[in-house]
Amino acid sequence: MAVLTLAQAITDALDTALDQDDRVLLMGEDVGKTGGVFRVSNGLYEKYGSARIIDAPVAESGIIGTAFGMAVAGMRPVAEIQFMGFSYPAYDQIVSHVGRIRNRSRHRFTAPMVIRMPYGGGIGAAEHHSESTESIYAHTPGVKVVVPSTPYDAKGMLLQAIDDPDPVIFLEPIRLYRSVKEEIPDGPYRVPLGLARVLVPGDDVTIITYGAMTAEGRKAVAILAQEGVSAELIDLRSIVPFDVDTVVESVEKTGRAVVVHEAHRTAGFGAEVVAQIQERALFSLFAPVQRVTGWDMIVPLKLAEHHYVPTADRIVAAVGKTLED
Amino acid sequence: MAVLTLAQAITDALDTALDQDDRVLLMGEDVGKTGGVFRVSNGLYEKYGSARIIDAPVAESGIIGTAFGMAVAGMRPVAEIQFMGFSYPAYDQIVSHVGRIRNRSRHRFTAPMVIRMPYGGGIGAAEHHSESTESIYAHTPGVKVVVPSTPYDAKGMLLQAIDDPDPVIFLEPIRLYRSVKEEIPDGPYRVPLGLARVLVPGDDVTIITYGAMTAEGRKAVAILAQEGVSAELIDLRSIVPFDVDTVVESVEKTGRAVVVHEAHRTAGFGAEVVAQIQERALFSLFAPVQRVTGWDMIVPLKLAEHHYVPTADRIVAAVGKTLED
Amino acid sequence: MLQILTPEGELVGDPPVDIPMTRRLYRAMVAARLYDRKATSIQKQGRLATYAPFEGQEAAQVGSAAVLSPDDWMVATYRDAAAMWMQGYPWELLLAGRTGHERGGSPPDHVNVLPPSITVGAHMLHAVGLAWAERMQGTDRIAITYFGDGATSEGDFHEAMNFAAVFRTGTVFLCQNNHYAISMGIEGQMATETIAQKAGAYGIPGVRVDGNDLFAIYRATSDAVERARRGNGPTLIEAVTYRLGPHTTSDDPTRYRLEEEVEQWRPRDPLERVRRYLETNQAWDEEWQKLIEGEEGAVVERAVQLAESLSAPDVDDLFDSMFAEPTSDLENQRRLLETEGG
Amino acid sequence: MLQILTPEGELVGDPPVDIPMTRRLYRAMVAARLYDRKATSIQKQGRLATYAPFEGQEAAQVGSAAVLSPDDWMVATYRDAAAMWMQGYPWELLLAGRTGHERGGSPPDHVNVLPPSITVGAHMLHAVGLAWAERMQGTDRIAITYFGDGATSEGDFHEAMNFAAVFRTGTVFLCQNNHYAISMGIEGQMATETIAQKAGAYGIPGVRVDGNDLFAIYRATSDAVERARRGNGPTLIEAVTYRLGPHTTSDDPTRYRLEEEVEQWRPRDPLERVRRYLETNQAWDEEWQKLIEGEEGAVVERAVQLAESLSAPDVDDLFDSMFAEPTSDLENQRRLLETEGG
Ligand SMILES: Cc1ncc(C[n+]2csc(CCOP(=O)(O)OP(=O)(O)O)c2C)c(N)n1
Ligand SMILES: Cc1ncc(C[n+]2csc(CCOP(=O)(O)OP(=O)(O)O)c2C)c(N)n1
Ligand SMILES: [Mg+2]
Ligand SMILES: [Mg+2]
Repeated sequence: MAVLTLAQAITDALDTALDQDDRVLLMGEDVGKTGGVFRVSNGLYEKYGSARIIDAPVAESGIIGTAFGMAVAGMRPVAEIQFMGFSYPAYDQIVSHVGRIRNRSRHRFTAPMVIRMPYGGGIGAAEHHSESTESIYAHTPGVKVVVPSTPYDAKGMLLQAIDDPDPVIFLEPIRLYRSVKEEIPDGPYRVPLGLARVLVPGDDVTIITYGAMTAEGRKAVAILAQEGVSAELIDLRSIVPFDVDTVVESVEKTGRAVVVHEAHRTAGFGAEVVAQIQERALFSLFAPVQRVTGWDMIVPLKLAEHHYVPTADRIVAAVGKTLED
Repeated sequence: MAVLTLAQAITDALDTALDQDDRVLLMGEDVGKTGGVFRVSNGLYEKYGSARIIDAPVAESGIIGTAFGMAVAGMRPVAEIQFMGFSYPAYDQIVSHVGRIRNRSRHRFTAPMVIRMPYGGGIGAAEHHSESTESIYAHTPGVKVVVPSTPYDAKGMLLQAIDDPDPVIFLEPIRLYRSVKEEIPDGPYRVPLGLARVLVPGDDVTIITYGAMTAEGRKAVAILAQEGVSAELIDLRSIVPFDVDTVVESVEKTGRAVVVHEAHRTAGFGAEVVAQIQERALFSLFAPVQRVTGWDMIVPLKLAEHHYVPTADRIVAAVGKTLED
Repeated sequence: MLQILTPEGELVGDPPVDIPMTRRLYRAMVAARLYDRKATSIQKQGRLATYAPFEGQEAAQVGSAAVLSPDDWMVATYRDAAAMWMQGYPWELLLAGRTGHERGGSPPDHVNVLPPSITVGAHMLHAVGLAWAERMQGTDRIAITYFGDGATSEGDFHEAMNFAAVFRTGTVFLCQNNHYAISMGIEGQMATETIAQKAGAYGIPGVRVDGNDLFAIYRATSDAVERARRGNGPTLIEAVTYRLGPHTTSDDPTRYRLEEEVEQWRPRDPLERVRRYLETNQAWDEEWQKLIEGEEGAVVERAVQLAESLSAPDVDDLFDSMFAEPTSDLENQRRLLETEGG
Repeated sequence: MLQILTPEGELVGDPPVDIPMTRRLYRAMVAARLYDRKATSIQKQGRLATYAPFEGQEAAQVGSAAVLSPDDWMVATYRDAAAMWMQGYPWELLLAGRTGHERGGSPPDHVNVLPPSITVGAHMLHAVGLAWAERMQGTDRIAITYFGDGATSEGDFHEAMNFAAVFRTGTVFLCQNNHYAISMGIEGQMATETIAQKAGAYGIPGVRVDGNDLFAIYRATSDAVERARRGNGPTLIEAVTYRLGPHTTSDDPTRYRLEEEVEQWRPRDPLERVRRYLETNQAWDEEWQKLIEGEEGAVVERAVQLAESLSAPDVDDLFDSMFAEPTSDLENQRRLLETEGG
């Protein structure tokens, strides 16, 4: 057991997978010699060499398209896209090929691959470096989309994703890379994909979120507790598949819900969560489900970003609204 | 006044705009000599020549990226993507540049351009030719996304879109290209973007849809009428901006709603419609809002497509569910 | 431009194969033409969705595919049925894709041919990854990818060529320059004289061959495959050919090209020159022609029957084909479809 | 490789500009270096977000931008502050982008320079469209685009070159080959000897110049701009140079390159050789150096003050900047933000 940050837990998972399975390889821009722009692949190039830790040309479609070919031919590639905002040149490969091959070949060919992408804002980064567009991938048939929020989950979910017989988009919350630490078992273990987790149990309202926003969720829960409101906090961990049962069970208990994400509001994944809650538990609701989200705008740069990325205060205010009714 | 199909109404709009405004041009694969794969630009090459009706190389990113540059430099390009399923290679240009330039330059540079895309299924087309992924564009800040369902709207909305100072994604329902006809005024007229329209008024339930699905919606309304159910049918016409007021007004009246689209279900635009209905009108609802959608799967080929694309019967069944409560 | 057999059937270089093999390849071209014409004709009867004929391109496809080992990878397009069939993809599955049946994308287990790519350009990268993975796994399998002149304009062509060059993958890029991308003539597609010269932008060999010359295409592909198999990296081959028919059965080529142009290409037919060559070598006569047409025609007929007898995929097939195990989302949707009675 | 002024400051060709002009360009390079060092140093104090230094690339940027007309278009990257400044983009706005202020993307009205592109590759297409539109509108404005060696791997580079070639747009492609794309050395980026040779894949001229030679870069760009302005189409220029600093202030170049390599490039400094040349021609002395450093340094200081004195964008600025008129969606969201007290 070692105390690891979320970034280190991912390094550990990669190391474990590379060590266990010859078919695993890592490919991406700057993942090799320099260990990745976030140092997530630190040390792996030295340990596994340039044939398995592949520094790729600056070409995202090339990275995903060739990784796809490798996966079809029996490898287990882990492709890194340097930032989610640079995944769009590869979008066609993901939608038109990665997510389709099993279906269009009726299981004859498959693409067991992982696409890792650091995502999200809150650190005052440059343009295009704060994207959180997971809902477009959630709307892409044939790929799973998961988002760990703890070091333990990060390692276990990444190992599970690498083992998954289908493509998995693995989103890494930049803001949590180094801000959370915990003890992590050595060696391999798996965290199943597709199951949400109740991070904090509560009775009065359900706060549903994932990724970096779990940190704001925790803060909100603490503030609410001081105000005498008992909030239940759910970390979805996976948006495809979406664990509607865990969410509905909670909302049936609390009768109130707030969904939080930093993605743009319109057609963000929060809308799906709300739609499914009301489909299953409309008559348990005492108040409209609230969404606390980023806005339909380009993520502002450093000086104004705080107007965009949801905060604990905004979550608390939204909870307040659900308590009015 | 002439009786035109939806496809012809678009031709007429293009002709009108090209004639009125020298800055307008049309660019895309096969739009010129052969008049487009759906013959939507029929005759324009002969009339306006190769400098304004531009047959482009097979490169969607190239088409959108150069059209973007043209728009910034003062032209009013209309870029055609041959099928929505081929828009993904241009996705990065749309998300990272077309939708961003006004914001990132604080109005100093703008991209007044239209991106036309035939979309949708129901005609047993080949793979990738039946896509309906409008929600990914709805989740893209800085672009409007509109979908006409009648020849009159098609012409008026396209002329409005070409005039719009911001980029507009203009979706053309393939299935309606030739199946609907109506009298259209000669010369220019405008239909404002962002306003939904009540196609059929009714009292018992609201059916909300857009594009090709309005045809199934109309059929469903007719079947329901025979069963003594008075359904109101709303054509959104625009998903960005989304005319929530018209929708909520109707749902407050009927207390029941069904949202219909052929897009995949998860994170489809229907989820946004449901989320906003419950945000504004939760206590008017007698039953959960139902979604009738395509599934989270690759659109099946001809022989099985009918299991995927929503039908009037599925809409009627969903209305039935809302009436149970 | 490499040419070995002239349109008149005369040798102007060393034939890469002997007479018996030439007869086999000729027979394959005859089969391909029969298939192509059959598919076109049943499409006209409404039995297929749009079909993309390849008449005129038989030599480019048959001659190149002929040099592959049975387990080499192939990644080709909607117009490459002959090449795919050469590599083991059955006619009936190629047809099933066009009747609108998903089974069409699923070749037999030993056939390493991906379903035909409908998107233009993207699939070339897959052939880079496939060849790369084979090297990683220590096999000597190579990957060949077929694409058109239009596809060279897509960014993915560039990325595929560059990755293949940088990582020296065993990939053969076989471009059938049939002079058109739907209505767009090659002169509007690019400003270069040739496609082969684009190889220079990647530091790999590029060769231009008479794509209607079975021998030239065989020779060039066999050199490229050899190079790839030895670990010496990729090659770009430009097979200069011509699509005699429409882009697809929905296309009207008179809108963008003159009949005279088509007529110029007819005498360069890829089958006829081999037939003449064989005849000169006493290896062809009318009787044999009838025999192979009969036999291959029967195979095609059977394929049509097989394709048309497949029963449509049912709902479970649809839901079960997205992932190894359907996700909870899909299971929920399947239940919904049942209750909606869709 | 075109060279006119050697690292020792000796002429080996015809200088494209006279001594007074050389002094002006030298002064511009001095200003650029002062800016670059200032930005780097205030970044270390936490006053800027990450910064991408261009030390070593001053000649490539100043020498090329110097040949443009004031209303020509420029589309460049995060590392091209010197080129953008030459074309009228004020230092303070270039800095404002790095303090995290959106005003940084908004140059004065008469300046036809797009905000610096952070995405690698995509912006080259914009320069094709810009030049094309100018021709449609009957002006003789051209567009120049700056990009790096890494950017040549993106599909959009290919599509931009091809469109420019096919439509003969007045676009100058100026590649600063600084040998690295973050940690990736050029030999891992491509398998070609040069970047200039890639022009051959598009049928356009490609030239390779010593990118640290102000005169060579001036000459090559002025030829290309001339050609573009006359309607004779695009040119690809490879300016061979070297990034002496890190990729950005967050980068640690010792992880991927040897200090010896950097040391080899220091004597090829683009400023020093011009200084020597001027000195030889009695057009440089210490006093003048101090004068221009003082004056240009003061301009940079003022720019820092200006950039830092901008007050942060407020909520209305954010909501009002997405469309000409905010949509109903945005108006609803603005109201929501107010009630949430965000
Ligand atoms: C990404 C993409 N864009 C556009 C299309 C539409 N389309 C189908 S075939 C074709 C032309 C391709 O021409 P070429 O590569 O020369 O192949 P050919 O059809 O001549 O064999 C186009 C544009 C497509 N299928 N995919
Ligand atoms: C589409 C895209 N992919 C990846 C990145 C991350 N990134 C930023 S700079 C860079 C390297 C670019 O190298 P080069 O083109 O040589 O320019 P240089 O930085 O050397 O000036 C990369 C990969 C990006 N900004 N955009
Ligand atoms: Mg072609
Ligand atoms: Mg570089």
